[in-house]
Amino acid sequence: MSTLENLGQAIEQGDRNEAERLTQEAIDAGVGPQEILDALVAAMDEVGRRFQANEVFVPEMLIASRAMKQCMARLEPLLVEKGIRPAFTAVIGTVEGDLHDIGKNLVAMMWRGANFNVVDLGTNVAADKFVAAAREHGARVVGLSALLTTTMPAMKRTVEALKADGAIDARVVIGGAPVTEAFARDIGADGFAPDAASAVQLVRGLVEAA
Amino acid sequence: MSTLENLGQAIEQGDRNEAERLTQEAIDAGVGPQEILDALVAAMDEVGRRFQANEVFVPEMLIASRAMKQCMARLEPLLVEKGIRPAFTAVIGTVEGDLHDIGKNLVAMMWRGANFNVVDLGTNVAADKFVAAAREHGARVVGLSALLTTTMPAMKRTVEALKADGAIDARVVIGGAPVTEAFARDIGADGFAPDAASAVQLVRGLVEAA
Amino acid sequence: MRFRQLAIDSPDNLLFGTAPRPLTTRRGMVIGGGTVYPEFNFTLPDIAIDEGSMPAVRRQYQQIIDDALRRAVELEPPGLVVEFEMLPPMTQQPRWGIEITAILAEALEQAHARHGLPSTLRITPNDTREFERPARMRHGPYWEGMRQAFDGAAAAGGELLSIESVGGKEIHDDALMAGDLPAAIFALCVLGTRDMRFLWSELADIAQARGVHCAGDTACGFGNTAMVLAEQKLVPRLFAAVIRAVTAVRSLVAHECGAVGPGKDCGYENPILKAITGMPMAGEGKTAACAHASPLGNIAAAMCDTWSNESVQNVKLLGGMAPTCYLEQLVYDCRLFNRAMDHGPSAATMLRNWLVESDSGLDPQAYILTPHSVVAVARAIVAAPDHYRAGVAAAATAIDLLREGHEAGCLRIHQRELPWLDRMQRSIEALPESESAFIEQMMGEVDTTRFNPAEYGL
Amino acid sequence: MRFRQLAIDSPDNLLFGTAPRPLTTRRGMVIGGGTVYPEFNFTLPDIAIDEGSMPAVRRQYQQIIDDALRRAVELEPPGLVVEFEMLPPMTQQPRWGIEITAILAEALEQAHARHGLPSTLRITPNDTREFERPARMRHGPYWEGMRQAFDGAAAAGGELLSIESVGGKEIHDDALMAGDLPAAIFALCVLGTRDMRFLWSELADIAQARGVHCAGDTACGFGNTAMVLAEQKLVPRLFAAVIRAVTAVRSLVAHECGAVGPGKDCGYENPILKAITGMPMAGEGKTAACAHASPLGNIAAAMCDTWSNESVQNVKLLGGMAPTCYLEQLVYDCRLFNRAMDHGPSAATMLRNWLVESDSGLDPQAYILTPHSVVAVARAIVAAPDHYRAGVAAAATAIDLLREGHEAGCLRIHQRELPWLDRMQRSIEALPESESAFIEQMMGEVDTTRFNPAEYGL
Ligand code: B12
Ligand code: B12
Ligand code: SF4
Ligand code: SF4
Ligand SMILES: [Zn+2]
Ligand SMILES: [Zn+2]
Ligand SMILES: [Zn+2]
Repeated sequence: MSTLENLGQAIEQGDRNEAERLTQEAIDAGVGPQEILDALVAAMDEVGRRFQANEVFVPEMLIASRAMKQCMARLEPLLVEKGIRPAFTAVIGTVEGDLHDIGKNLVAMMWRGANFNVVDLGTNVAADKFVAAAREHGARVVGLSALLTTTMPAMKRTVEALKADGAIDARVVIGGAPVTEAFARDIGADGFAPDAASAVQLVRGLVEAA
Repeated sequence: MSTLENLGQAIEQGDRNEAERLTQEAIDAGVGPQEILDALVAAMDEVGRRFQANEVFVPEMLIASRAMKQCMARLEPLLVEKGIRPAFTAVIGTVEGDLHDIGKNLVAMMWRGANFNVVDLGTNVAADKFVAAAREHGARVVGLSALLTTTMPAMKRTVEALKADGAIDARVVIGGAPVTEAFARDIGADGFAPDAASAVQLVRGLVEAA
Repeated sequence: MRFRQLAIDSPDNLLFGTAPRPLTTRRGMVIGGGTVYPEFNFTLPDIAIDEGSMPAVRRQYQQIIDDALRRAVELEPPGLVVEFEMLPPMTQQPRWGIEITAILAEALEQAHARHGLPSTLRITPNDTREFERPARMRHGPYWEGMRQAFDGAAAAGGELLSIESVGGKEIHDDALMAGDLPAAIFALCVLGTRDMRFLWSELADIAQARGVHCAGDTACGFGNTAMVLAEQKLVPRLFAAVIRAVTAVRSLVAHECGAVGPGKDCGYENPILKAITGMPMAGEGKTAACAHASPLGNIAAAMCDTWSNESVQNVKLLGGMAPTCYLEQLVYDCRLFNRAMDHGPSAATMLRNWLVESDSGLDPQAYILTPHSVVAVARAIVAAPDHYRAGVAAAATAIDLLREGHEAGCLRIHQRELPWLDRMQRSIEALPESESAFIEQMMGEVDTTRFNPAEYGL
Repeated sequence: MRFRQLAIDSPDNLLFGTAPRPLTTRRGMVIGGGTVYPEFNFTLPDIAIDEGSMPAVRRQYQQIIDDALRRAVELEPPGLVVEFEMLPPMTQQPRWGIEITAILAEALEQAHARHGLPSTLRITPNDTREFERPARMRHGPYWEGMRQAFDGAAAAGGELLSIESVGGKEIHDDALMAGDLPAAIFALCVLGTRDMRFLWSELADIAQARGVHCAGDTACGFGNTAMVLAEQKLVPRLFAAVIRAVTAVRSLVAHECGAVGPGKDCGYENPILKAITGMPMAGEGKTAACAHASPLGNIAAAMCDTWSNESVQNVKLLGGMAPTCYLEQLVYDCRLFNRAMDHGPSAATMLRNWLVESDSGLDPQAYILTPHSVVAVARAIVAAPDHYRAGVAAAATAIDLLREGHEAGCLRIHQRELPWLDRMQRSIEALPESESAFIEQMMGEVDTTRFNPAEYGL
């Protein structure tokens, strides 16, 4: 097995020290940073697949993503050097009045695993904060989470505010237990995903289509 | 007790032969037809009140309304002679695709008891039939009934068709188990009533306000 | 009258999950063989059904069944009956009804293949014949559509054929509003039974040709209409209770023509049919509150073999889509019934008794469904020489039972309703002996513009 | 640790509707006195809550309660518990919550005066303190709003005070995602218990001043979050089961501070509290499927004293508004429990056993709620010297019970989960004896930016 294959396996198993070691080994062997990055993302995709197939639990996914984070710390300087940057930036948060964040955190974790640059605004985020962050970071994607039927209107307000701002060119995707595909259409969002794993596919699809 | 009081009581008890006799007695005694009519309507209002208060069942209400019908047959020629006509005409029917009519029939019965001239189009009535009937009879009120969620859109179409026709000046009221106040507002209907007894009050209110 | 004696002649032997003539389905479920199965029902939310909306309609059904089966696999019921009750346009355009049947059948097939979940699909096309008034009951485009819907849906994976047929209803609706028991008997036991015989003979042919089962009908448009009206305080509960007893005569005809059960969920007369035929029956009660209130929430479970939620729209509740929420409730209800059965018949009978006692003293309609009442009404029916007299006998027996129950202090009757016992009794005591005399009399009383006697073979 | 021995020390005596220390309400309901009461819950459909929408919000609640009480009067439950679980803006603007409390209280009063329907109102303001992060737990505008909401709602007719408090959750959420049992024990039994002591002492003062009862809390944000995550297959069911046992230590503190029950519906740890305190408890299971799926549909009823539907939006189903449909289901469920009780304790115990057996073998979370497990965990808790060690003991006992159950073939555990038994056991065996050492250790491991130790009296 090649170093990159071993690296992928270490990520999948959440063995962060081994993963870090292998990352360094690959760097030292002169493997290009983009190639290493691809291996990491592929491994996280595999973890995501297993997760979606109910083969692993969140705790396992969490340690895989922590392992990836540790590798990325090693890789980052080289990526910067080569001018390789994350494909794009995604801003995410739970809308105003709503404190539920477990689902949102999972989505953020999966997005990071897919190597999107994720800016997490936390919970109870007002529409203007989303707008400001989307502008500031030049976000290509904004993700809104809501778990309360009573905060779904805040979701609508936020989508409207984002769409009304000419300086923002982002796809707005939404999710959370009470949210449906139909609601997403109704409020003018660009997409909806029922769970964190499909949230990755959703965003990849939208950004590629754009 | 006066003849009219007795007449009212006969109606309330659904004693149609006695009611008819008393109607004739009042006519013979020179009581004005409007006055007799008022007594009949007041009695039916009382029946409606008892019905709403769950003091009588539909079968009892039915025989009261049959008794009133029998009296009206006697009274009609005199009313025509004096140029006294029902306050206004109401067209009612169940919308296209829907065959439920028990509720609609009850509403029609109560409206007749309130001395509206009721044109009952039956069930499965297409929008254009409602429009044609409303025009033909110069209806001031059109009542739509729907019991299926799948025929509620037909209700919307019918309201739109009625409102779009400049020759029609009718209040459109709707009802049926799946219909709500909010739905009525949404589709531009003028009123909603949850049951037959309140359908009378609703229409009286709307027509007086007009 | 094909059934001349009772298959279950003691109230003690009337029990949920247990029928002397159980039905085995393709995937090996044995309905009435010692297990109560959940029977899952669902319908569309507000959405028109036409050519343009059909893609959305298909997505709705796909989503309903996928979501529910995902949860069913987790909850592991011993088996699942899924009912697809069509909506009228799907019978009028049979290919729509057939397409959706195929979607559901395919999903059930997958769940069985992948997860071993046994299931069967009941298909219930609509009785659309009443779209024409007076209706043509035995020919014309509506009837043709119904035939095609049954045939095509049976070919597409429907295993149990059912319908909520409405022959006689055009007269029965008025009878209900007028509180007229003889007219109701005419509608149910003269018109209704004749239409049932025609209809279910046709369905038996289709079932045979397609290798599927005729399951059964329901007097929904009659008995449940009466129940809903009673619940809304529009007609007396006593009247609705007597109507319920009479409806059994009409629903029975399906089984006289070859239906093998389970009779349809909303047929609250099903326990009477079970006593007569020994076939398994569906039931619905508290867990069908999504579809209608009833005074029969627990007692309806006492003798059922499948347990249904009748119908719920595909709307989102906090816990998930409403159909899936209701599926979960059904599964837990059935777990309880089946648990008690695991402890043997006397344990199960204790649970049955509590279910019965829960409701029977509070409402005449519930009282008519106690095992004791059920067997009494069933016995009166099988002892009668023809459907007409079976109807009168069922009514008379019901009136007697209600009177006795009230006098014994086992049944509470509202003061305002009490006079109806005598009123109903008088109205049937005055009826003639022979059916032909009865028909002649009723043809002079009911509104004969509403139906075409020839369409009923009269 | 106020409770040093069990009020119910035999599994045989843990039974629905029956508590050694029942609670009598103003209108004479005796909760835990031999009757299971329906506990009715509801919430708004999609609608924002602000000054502009408040008239519509009020109409919604008025409509919900009027419609449900109309049906309740018809169904005649022996009594009705109504829970008003506020939505956060109603606690932040306490006058809104208080206004709606008054609407509900008035409707209950009318139903009692006119129709003799006994009822009591549970009010559940929100724990809004977490709107600030790190939260100020003991002062500041959020805490002030909560105090006012409790006080005002108690004055406006709320008789039972409850809350789903969240102290410690900021750490517990991460612990759940990481499957970290020691961190969960720290969140529940160090932070959580300290916050509970503060909070419930304050509520006890309010209750005393207003002449109402402290009813109880729930570890909803902990145990039910774990359950929902397990149901979504995000964390192992075994882990959620052990968390459930530990949550009892935290929820118990309400009763240490004077709460007299019924503990709140969604506290699935309630049977453990009932065994310890002898106080009546609420429960929710299958008939709360509208709010969330669970593996506890029947077993949750086995020991409850009120039976709840947790929460359902005011949307229209075919049978009527969803809250009223669910009320009907609750009433019928309770009729069954109460019927069995009418036949004496051994009959009731049979029903209890079927409810338990229905679920206990299929899921570790259910297994932890068998009467046998409940008493074992309860005993471990009261034997411990402090909350920290009670938490460890509850976890250790739960792990033992699960292992034994699995080995005895009474409990099915998914292959993929089995390693978690050892993993969890190892993680707690390594823990220090004393609370102070534990605190020191954990402060080095958890994310201490998330909370302010002083706010927990640390
Ligand atoms: C855990 C929980 C809590 C915890 C929150 C902990 C936390 N840190 O988040 C606590 C206890 C604090 C809590 C509080 C409250 N809650 Co809460 N809560 C829940 C519960 C049980 C689970 C939510 C959850 O975490 N699920 C697990 C995650 C993984 O799933 P998820 O959130 O759906 O996310 C997934 C997808 O939806 C999607 N997704 C999510 N976000 C996004 C975003 C994007 C962009 C995309 C693409 C996808 C996506 O991907 C995720 C991963 O697969 C739900 C019940 C339920 N079944 O949902 C109730 C629930 C949401 N809560 C409810 C209520 C009422 C409340 C309270 C108001 C209670 C109260 N009266 O105090 C408060 C409100 C606090 C506030 N202002 O927000 C109700 C909502 C009712 C309503 N009318 O809307 C629910 C539905 C419970 C119920 N059945 O009644 N709650
Ligand atoms: C009786 C009944 C029938 C009878 C109809 C008899 C008849 N002649 O009307 C029969 C058996 C034929 C029938 C057939 C069907 N039905 Co149907 N039926 C009912 C039932 C049980 C009662 C309706 C009723 O008569 N109520 C009594 C009357 C007095 O109440 P009401 O109609 O609500 O009317 C009152 C008020 O609403 C108001 N009102 C009514 N109209 C109007 C109009 C105006 C202007 C105003 C102001 C007020 C007003 O005042 C009335 C008096 O107080 C309901 C269940 C229910 N709870 O509503 C299902 C119900 C409506 N039927 C239903 C279904 C599905 C059907 C069928 C499609 C079944 C099938 N699969 O074949 C067919 C459809 C036929 C068709 N194309 O229409 C579903 C609808 C589901 C959905 N998705 O929408 C329901 C809700 C049953 C259920 N729970 O699933 N049905
Ligand atoms: S009332 Fe219920 S069961 Fe009866 S036809 Fe109508 S839908 Fe079907
Ligand atoms: S999950 Fe249920 S019970 Fe728990 S806080 Fe949330 S709403 Fe309340
Ligand atoms: Zn039906
Ligand atoms: Zn059905
Ligand atoms: Zn709760």
